[in-house]
Amino acid sequence: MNLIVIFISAAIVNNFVLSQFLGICPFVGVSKRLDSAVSMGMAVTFVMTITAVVTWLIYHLLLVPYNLEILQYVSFILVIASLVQLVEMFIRKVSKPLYDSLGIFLPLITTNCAILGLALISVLRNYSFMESLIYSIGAGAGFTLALVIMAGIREELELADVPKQFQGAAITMIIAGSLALAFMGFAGLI
Amino acid sequence: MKLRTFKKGIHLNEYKEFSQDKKIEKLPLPQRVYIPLQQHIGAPCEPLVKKGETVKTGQMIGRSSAYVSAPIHASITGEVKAIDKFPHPLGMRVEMIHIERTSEDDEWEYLPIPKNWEKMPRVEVIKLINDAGIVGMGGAGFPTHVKLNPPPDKKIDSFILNGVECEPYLTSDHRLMVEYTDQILKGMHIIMSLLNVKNGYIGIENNKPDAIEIMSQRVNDLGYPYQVVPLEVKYPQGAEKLLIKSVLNRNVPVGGLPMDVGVVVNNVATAKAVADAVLKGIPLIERVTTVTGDGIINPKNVLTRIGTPFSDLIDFCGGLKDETTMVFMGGPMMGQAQYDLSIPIIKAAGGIVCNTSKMVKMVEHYPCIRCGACVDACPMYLLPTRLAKLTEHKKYEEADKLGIQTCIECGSCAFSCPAHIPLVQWIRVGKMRVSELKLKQKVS
Amino acid sequence: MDLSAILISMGGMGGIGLIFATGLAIANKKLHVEEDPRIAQINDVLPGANCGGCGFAGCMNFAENVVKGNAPLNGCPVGGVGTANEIAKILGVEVEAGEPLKARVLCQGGLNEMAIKGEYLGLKSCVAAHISGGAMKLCEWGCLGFGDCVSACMFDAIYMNENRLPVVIEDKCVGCGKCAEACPRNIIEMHPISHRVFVKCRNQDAGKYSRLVCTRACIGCGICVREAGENMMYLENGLAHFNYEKWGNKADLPTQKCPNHVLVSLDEEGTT
Amino acid sequence: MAKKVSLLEDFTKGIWKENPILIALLGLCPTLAVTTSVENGIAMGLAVSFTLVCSSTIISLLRNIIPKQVRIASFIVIIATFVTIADRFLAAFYPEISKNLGPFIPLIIVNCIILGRQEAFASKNNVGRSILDACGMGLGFTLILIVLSTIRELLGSGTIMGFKIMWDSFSPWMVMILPPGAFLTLGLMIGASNWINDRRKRS
Amino acid sequence: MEKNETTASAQILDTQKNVQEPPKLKKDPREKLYKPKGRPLILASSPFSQTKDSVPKIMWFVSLALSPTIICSVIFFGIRSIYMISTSILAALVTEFVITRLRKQPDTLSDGSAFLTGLLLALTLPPTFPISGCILGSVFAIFIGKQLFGGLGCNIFNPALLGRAFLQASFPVKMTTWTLPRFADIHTYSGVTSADAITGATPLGLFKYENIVTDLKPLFLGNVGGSLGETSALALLIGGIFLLMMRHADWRIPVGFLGSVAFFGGIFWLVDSTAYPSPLFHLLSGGLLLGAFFMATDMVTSPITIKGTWIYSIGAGILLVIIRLFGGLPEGVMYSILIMNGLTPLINRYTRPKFFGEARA
Amino acid sequence: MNTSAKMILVLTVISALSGGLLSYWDSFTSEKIEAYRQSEIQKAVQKVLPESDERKEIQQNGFTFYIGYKNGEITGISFVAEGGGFQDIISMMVGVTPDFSHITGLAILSQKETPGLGTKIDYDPSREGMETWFTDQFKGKKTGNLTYVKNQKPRSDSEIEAITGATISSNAVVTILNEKISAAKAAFESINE
Ligand SMILES: Cc1cc2nc3c(=O)[nH]c(=O)nc-3n(C[C@H](O)[C@H](O)[C@H](O)COP(=O)(O)O)c2cc1C
Ligand SMILES: Cc1cc2nc3c(=O)[nH]c(=O)nc-3n(C[C@H](O)[C@H](O)[C@H](O)COP(=O)(O)O)c2cc1C
Ligand SMILES: Cc1cc2nc3c(=O)[nH]c(=O)nc-3n(C[C@H](O)[C@H](O)[C@H](O)COP(=O)(O)O)c2cc1C
Ligand SMILES: Cc1cc2nc3c(=O)[nH]c(=O)nc-3n(C[C@H](O)[C@H](O)[C@H](O)CO)c2cc1C
Ligand code: SF4
Ligand code: SF4
Ligand code: SF4
Ligand code: SF4
Ligand code: FES
Repeated sequence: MNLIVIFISAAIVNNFVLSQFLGICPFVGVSKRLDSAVSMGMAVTFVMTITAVVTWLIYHLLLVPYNLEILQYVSFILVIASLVQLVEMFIRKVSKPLYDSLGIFLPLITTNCAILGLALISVLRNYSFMESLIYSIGAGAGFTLALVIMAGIREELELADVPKQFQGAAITMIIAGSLALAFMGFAGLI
Repeated sequence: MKLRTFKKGIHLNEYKEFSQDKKIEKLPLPQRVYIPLQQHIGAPCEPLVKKGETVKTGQMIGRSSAYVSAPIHASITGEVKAIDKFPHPLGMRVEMIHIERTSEDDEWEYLPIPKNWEKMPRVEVIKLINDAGIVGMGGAGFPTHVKLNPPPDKKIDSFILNGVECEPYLTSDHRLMVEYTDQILKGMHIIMSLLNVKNGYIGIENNKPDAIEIMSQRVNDLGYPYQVVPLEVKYPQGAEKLLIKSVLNRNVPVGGLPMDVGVVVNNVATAKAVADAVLKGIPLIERVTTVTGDGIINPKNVLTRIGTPFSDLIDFCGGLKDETTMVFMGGPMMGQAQYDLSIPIIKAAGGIVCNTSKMVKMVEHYPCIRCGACVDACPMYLLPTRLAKLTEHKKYEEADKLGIQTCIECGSCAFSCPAHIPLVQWIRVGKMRVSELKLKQKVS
Repeated sequence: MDLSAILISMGGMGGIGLIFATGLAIANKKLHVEEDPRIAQINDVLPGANCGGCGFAGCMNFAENVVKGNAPLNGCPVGGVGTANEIAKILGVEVEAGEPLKARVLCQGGLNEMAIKGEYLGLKSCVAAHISGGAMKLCEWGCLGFGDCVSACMFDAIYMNENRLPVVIEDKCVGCGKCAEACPRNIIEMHPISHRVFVKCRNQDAGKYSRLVCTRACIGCGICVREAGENMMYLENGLAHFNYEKWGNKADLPTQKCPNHVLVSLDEEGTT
Repeated sequence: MAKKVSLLEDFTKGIWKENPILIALLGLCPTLAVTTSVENGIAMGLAVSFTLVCSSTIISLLRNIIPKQVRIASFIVIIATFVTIADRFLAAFYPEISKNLGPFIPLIIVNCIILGRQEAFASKNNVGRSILDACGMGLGFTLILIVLSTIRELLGSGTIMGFKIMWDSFSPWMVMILPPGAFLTLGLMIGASNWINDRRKRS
Repeated sequence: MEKNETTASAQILDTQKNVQEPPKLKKDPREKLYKPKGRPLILASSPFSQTKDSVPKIMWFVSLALSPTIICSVIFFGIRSIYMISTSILAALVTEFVITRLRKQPDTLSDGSAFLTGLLLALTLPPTFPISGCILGSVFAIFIGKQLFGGLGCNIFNPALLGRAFLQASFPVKMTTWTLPRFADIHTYSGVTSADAITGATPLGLFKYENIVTDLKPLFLGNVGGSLGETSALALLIGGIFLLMMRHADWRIPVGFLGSVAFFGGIFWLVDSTAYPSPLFHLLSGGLLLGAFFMATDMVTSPITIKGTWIYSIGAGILLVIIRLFGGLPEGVMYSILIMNGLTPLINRYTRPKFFGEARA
Repeated sequence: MNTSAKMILVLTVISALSGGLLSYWDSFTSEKIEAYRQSEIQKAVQKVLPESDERKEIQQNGFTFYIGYKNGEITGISFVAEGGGFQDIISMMVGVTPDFSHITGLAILSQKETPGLGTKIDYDPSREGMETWFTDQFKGKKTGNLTYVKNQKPRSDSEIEAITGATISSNAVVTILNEKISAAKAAFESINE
C-alpha cells in the first residue's frame, strides 16, 4: 500500500514537473514533437531507475558507513554522469534502433535536475531500497506524462495562431501553468 | 425496409423542384459552337481539320493517338472559323475548334453501324465506343472505352449504373431515366456484355420515385436480370466509391479504383451514349443539361449539342434575372463558377445553375472552432479541418500522412462548417502541393 | 580536524573517480562507433549544455541533425550567433563566392492596370486562386495579388503595395528564393544583382488578347527586339526576353518605344 | 565565439542579450521553484553566481588538461564541489534560507546554466574573460530571479522581503506562490521580453 | 454594387479608394462578357452552398440555453447574481476587445464567444464571491486562457474553467465559502440538525466532511448551496436538452460524462452504500450538469473525432469520480474537464478514423 | 601519455582533490549544522515537553523517543510522528504524558501544505498573538480518539477545532496523531520488556 501511495504521489499528485519543478529545461526543450517526447520520457524513466538503485547503494553502503555524507552531491553526480555516458556508449554500440529512439536522449539527461533531485529526495525521505525504486519509476512516469501531454498540446498549437512573441517557450510556460492548475485537482489523493 | 446507403455524408436541400418535372426539350441548332480539344481525362486531341474547312455533323474533328483519350466530333454542320484559345468552363483558356453553322439542317456523318454488335469481336465494339468519343458524363469525363477494358488481372463481377444524381438542382439524369429508359437499359446491356459481368445494379436515390418505378418496370418488361436499388437520399452518394459502398457494401481501397473490388460504375447518360453509338452510330455530340437555379427565368432540361455557348441555353430558358450574381457549371457542391457565359457546353456538363445572391454562400469567415462538423460529414473519414490547417501552415508532409490525397473534393465538409471555412479550397491547394512534393522526391 | 577524515574522503572520491574513469576509458576504446567526423567537430563547438533548447535530444543529436540538414545552423539558442558561424565554417556552407541573387517581380498589372473578370469570394491566397480559375484577374499570367510570396519570405523583404503588387526590398532580400517557389504564377524570378533591366510581364498570350487584359502587358510586338538587336533580346511565346549574357549589366533601356511600358530599368526612379 | 568581443560585452551580454533564463531558457527549475519570495530569490541567485564564478575560474585554468572524453564528468565534479561548499555554508550560517531552498541548492549542480557556460565559454577562454562572463551570467540570472520573485511575492503574499506593501483589503492571489503561478509569471515574462526585443529591433 | 453586399473584391476595391482611376483599357474585354446588368459574376470555389449555422449563431444559442439557469440563480441568490454575471461578461468583452486591438485583429465581440466565456465563468462562482474577483477571473480567462493561445478556436483549455481554476487557487477560502439560497434552511437538506453551523455548504462538501446526504428534491430544484449556476438541475436540464436538440452541442459528451459518473459512482455505491453516495446524488450535485452540458461540450476544447469524444467524456467521468471520492476536494468537475482538455490533442491524434478503404492494420 | 591513462588520471585526481577539499570544508561547517539540527529538535522537544529539564534519547521500532525527566522522574515522552497531509508528508514532534494518555504538546517539524491555507496548522498570521493556536490547542487533549469540529469551539477534551478552509490538513494531523500515538505506545512499552 505504501508503495502504491509513493508511486501515485510521485507520478501525479506531486508530479515532478508540474508541482516539484524538476526537469523543466528538457520539459521545455524536448516537448516540441510527440515522438521525441515519448522517447525522452522513456529514457528519463530508465535513467531515473538506474540512478535510484546506484545512488541508494552508494549512499547506504559507502557514504553512511564511512561518514562521508558531505560527499553526497559530488559522488552522486559523478556516478550518474559517468554511468549515463557508459550506458549511452553501450547502447550505441549494441543497437542502432534502440540508440535512435532512446540513446540519443541520454546525454541530455545527465544535466537534468530531475535525476539528481530524485536521488537527493530519496535520501532526504529516508526511503528504503524498494521505496526509492518505486519512487523513481513513479517520478519517471509522471515526467513522461507531463512531457507527452505537453508535446501533444504543442503540436496542436503549431496550427494555432499564437501571438508571435509568445510562441515557443513563453506559451509552453503558460500551458505548463494551466496544466499545473488542472493537476491541483488531484491534491489530497494520496 | 431500411434503404441502403453509406456512412457519414450530409443531407442537403435538394432544390430539384425547379426542373425535375420539366420534360427534356431540344435546343434549336446553335449558330456557332466551340469544341474544346480536351473534354476528358487524358491526352488532348490534335485537330484533324483546318481553319476554313467545312465539317459535317458527327464528323471527327480531333483525336489523339494516346490510349487514354477520346476523339471529338463536330456537333453542327458548318465551317471551321478558328482553332484558338477560348475560355473553358474549367477555367483558363484552352484550344477549341470554333465552328459557324452554315446549313439549317444537320448533314450527318455517322459511325459505321454494326449489324449485330453481339456477334462482333469485343475489341471492335470497344473501338467503336472510343471512336464515338464517349467519356464519362457523370462529371469526371474519364474515357469510357478505358473503363470497359480492364486489365486482365482485375476480375470484374458487378456493374453499377449510376442514376443517383445526388447534387442539388441537377435533374438531367433523372429526366433521362424517365424519358430514355430503354436506351439507357440497352446501353447498360451493351456495357455489361462487353465487361462480361452478370450482376447489374441500378442505383437511384429515393427522391426520384418515378425514375425508380419506370426503370424497375422496364427492366422487367425487357427481361433484364438487373436490380434497381433505391438508396437513401444522401450526399455524395453519386461518388462511385460511396455508391459501391451503398450498393454492394464494398470498400474501394485507398488510392484504388472500383475495378480493384471488381466493379465498374457508369453514369446513366454514358449508358445512353453507348447505346446511341453502338445501335445508331451517333457519336457523342449532344447531351442533356439542366439549366436551373433561382436566377433563371424558366428552368428547363435541355438536349443540347456539345460546344453550344452557355448563353444560348440561358436565352432558351428565358434568360437571367437581373439579380443573378453567380453562374456555375455542374452542381453547387462540385461545380465550377463561371465569369463569361460564352463558354461552351462540354461532354461532362450536367447542368448550368444560375443563382441570385440569396443562394450565394456567406463570405464571413470565422476561425475554426474544432466543432468536428466537417469530420462528421466527410464520407472518406478524413479530418478536413486538420488538412486545411496543415496546408495553411505549409505542413504538406503531414497532410499527406493524414490522407489529403484521398479526398474526393465532394464539399461535404465545407458545406457543414459553421465557420464557413473554404475547406475544400484549402485541401485542393494541399493536394497540389503534396503532388509537387512527391514529384520532387521522385526526381531526387 | 582530523586528517584521516580528509584522507578517507579523498580515497573514497578518488576511488569512485578511478572506477568510472577506467570504465569510460575502456568504453572509449571498446565501444567506439565510427561516424561523420563533422558531427564530432560541430559537437565540439556547441555549448554542450545538453539543454534541449534546440528541440533535439542534446547537443550531439543536434550536431547530427545539422550535418544531415535537418536542423538550422543557428538552431542552438545557447551558443547564439558565434556558434552558428563556427558551424557554418565546419559545414563549409559559407555563401559561395558569386553574385548575390535578388528576387525580381515581373508583373506590373496591379489593380490599376488589370482587367477584372469577376468578384472573387474564395481564399485570399494566390495558389488557391490560381488553381480555382485565377480569381478576379482576367490575365492568366499575371500576379494575383494575394501575397503568398510575402508570407513565404522569412526576412520581411516583400510587401504588397497599394496597387496590390509585391515589392521586394532589395536590401533585405537574401536571395533565398522562397518567394519564387511560393508564387504559383512564377511572377518572381531570382536574378543576379547586376541585372538591371527587365521585361516586367509574363503574359504569353497573343498580342490581340493580351492587350485586352492589362494595360501593361507585353504584346509581343517585337519593337524592343528590333531596337536592341537580335542577340540582346528575343521573343519567345509572344513574350520579350533579355539575353543577359550579352546584355550584361547595362542599366538603360534599349528603347522607350515599348507601347505598354513593359521594359523597366531598376535604376530609373520610381520603379520597383 | 566571434573573435573581437570587448570585455565589457563579455560581461553585459548575460544581462539581457544572452540572458540565461529569458533567451537561453536555462536553469528554469530553481527559477521557478525558489522565487516564492524575494529573499529566496536573492539567495539562490547569489549561490548560483558563486558557483558559476568559482567553477569558471577553475575550469578555465584546467581547460587544457582535461581530456575531451571525461570533460563532462570532470566539470560536474568541480561544480558539485563548489555547490556543496555553498550548500554547507548556507546550512551552517543561514539555516532558515537553506531550509526554504531545500534541495534546490544541490540542484545547482545540474543547473544547465553552469555546465553550459563551462562548455561554451570557460573551457575555451582565458581566466579573466571567463570570470567576466560568469559574473555577467550570474548577474543576469539573479536579476531575473529578483524580478520574478518580486512579482510573485507581491501578488501572492502582498509583501516584498516580508514587508507588507499592498493595501489592506488586498487579498493575496495565493496561486502566485504556487506552482501554476510560477509557470504563468515566467511565461508572461518571456513573452514580454520577446515583445520588448521585437520593438527594439523594429525601431 | 448592390447595397448590403460586401464581397471580397468589393472590399479590396473599397480599401483602395485612394488608388487613382484605372486608365481605360484599349477595349474592355468585360464588355464582351455575357452578364446580367453589366455586373461581373461572382467567382468562387465549390461548394457554393453552405449550412445555415454559423459560429455566432451557435454561441448565442448556447447563451440562450443558459437563460433558465440565470433566472434560477437570481431566484435563489438574489439580485447580486446579476451584478456578478454582468461584470464578468463585461470584463470578458473588454479584455477581448483590448487584446484584439493590440494584436491588430478584426473585432470578435459579435461572435459571442467572449460573452459566453464571461457568462459561464460567473455561473461557476459562489454567490458571495467579490465582484473584483469576477473581473480578475474574466480577464485571466480571456487573456491567458484564450487570447495567448491565439484567440477563438485555438485555445487548449476551456477559458472559463481555467479562469475559475485560477480563482480557486488564488482565493481558496472565498471560493469555498457558500451561502444557502434564500428559501433554504438546514431542514431542506435532509432533516439532519446535528451540526449547528452549516452556514452554508454544498451538498458535496457536506457529504465529504460531515457525511450528510442531501435529499434529492432540493438538489433537483436547486434549493441548496453552491455556485450561481450549478444548483438547479432542472434549469440545467432544460437548457441542456434544448442545446442537444438544436444540435449545438455533441450529445455524446453529456451522455458519456454523466453515464460514466453514474456507472463508476454506482459501482462504489453498490460496494458500500454508507461510505459512497448514490449515483443520482452524484449526478444532481455539484457542477456536474453545468459542466457536462455546457463546459465539456465546448467544441474548441473537446476532440473532433467521434471515438475521441467518447474517450474524452468517459475519461472526464472517471476522473470526476476519483476526485470526488478519494481526492482532497469535494468537487472535481472543473479539474476533470481541464485535465481532459489537456489530453484532447493526444486523443485527437490517436483516434484518427481510418480513411475510407484504408487497410485495417 | 596516451588518452586512456590521461583520462583516468585526470578524473581520479580531480575527484580525490574534490573529496579532500570538501572533507576539509566539512570540518568547519558540520559542527554548526549539527548544532543547528540538534537545537531545532531540542526546541521542539522543549516545546512539547515543557516541564522537563533533562532528556534521554532511546531508539525503538523506528521511533526515536526523547524522554524528558525532571528531578530524575519521567515527566513526558516525545517522538516524531509523520503521515500524509494535503500535499505531502506532515512531520511533527509530539509530546505525551508518560502513560501516553494525554498530549503535552505538539510542534510541526515540516509540512508542505498550501501556503496560506494548510500552512495555518503551523503558523496562522491571521490570528495575531497566537499564530500557533492550532498546535497549541492540543496541549492537554486526551489521546486515543481525537476528533475535530468545524467553526465552533471544541466541547470535549478529545476534540480540537479545525482550520477553516483547510479541513483536510486538520484532519490529517488528527489522524496521524491517533495512529502514531498508539503505535508509539506499543513501541515504548516493548522497550521495558
Ligand atoms: C489516372 C486514372 C486512371 C483510371 N483508370 C481507370 C481504369 O483503368 N479503369 C476504370 O474503370 N476506371 C479508371 N479510372 C476512372 C475512375 O475510376 C473514375 O471513373 C474517374 O476517376 C472519375 O470518377 P469520379 O467521377 O467519381 O471522380 C481512372 C481514372 C484516372 C484518373
Ligand atoms: C462527390 C461526387 C459526386 C458525384 N455525384 C455523381 C452523381 O450524382 N451522379 C453521377 O452519375 N456521377 C457522380 N459522380 C461521378 C462518379 O463518381 C463517377 O465518376 C461516375 O458515376 C462514373 O461514371 P461515368 O464514367 O459514366 O461518368 C460524383 C463524383 C463525386 C466525386
Ligand atoms: C489550490 C488549493 C489548495 C488547497 N490547499 C489545501 C491545504 O493545504 N489544506 C487543506 O486542508 N485543504 C486545502 N484545499 C482544500 C480546500 O480549501 C478545503 O480543504 C475544502 O474546501 C474543505 O475545507 P472547509 O470545509 O474548511 O471549507 C485546497 C484547495 C485548493 C483549491
Ligand atoms: C456547447 C458549447 C459550450 C461552451 N462552453 C464553454 C465553456 O465552458 N467555457 C468557455 O469559455 N467557452 C465555452 N464555449 C464558448 C467558446 O467555445 C469559447 O469561448 C472558446 O473556447 C474560446 O475559444 C462554449 C461553446 C459551446 C458551443
Ligand atoms: S475532406 Fe474531401 S472527401 Fe472529405 S468531406 Fe471534405 S471534400 Fe469531401
Ligand atoms: S466544421 Fe469548420 S469549424 Fe468545425 S471543425 Fe471543421 S473546419 Fe472547424
Ligand atoms: S523570399 Fe527570399 S528571395 Fe524572396 S524576397 Fe524574401 S529573401 Fe528575397
Ligand atoms: S507575385 Fe505571385 S505569390 Fe506574389 S502576390 Fe503575385 S501571384 Fe501571389
Ligand atoms: S534547471 Fe535545467 S532541468 Fe532543471
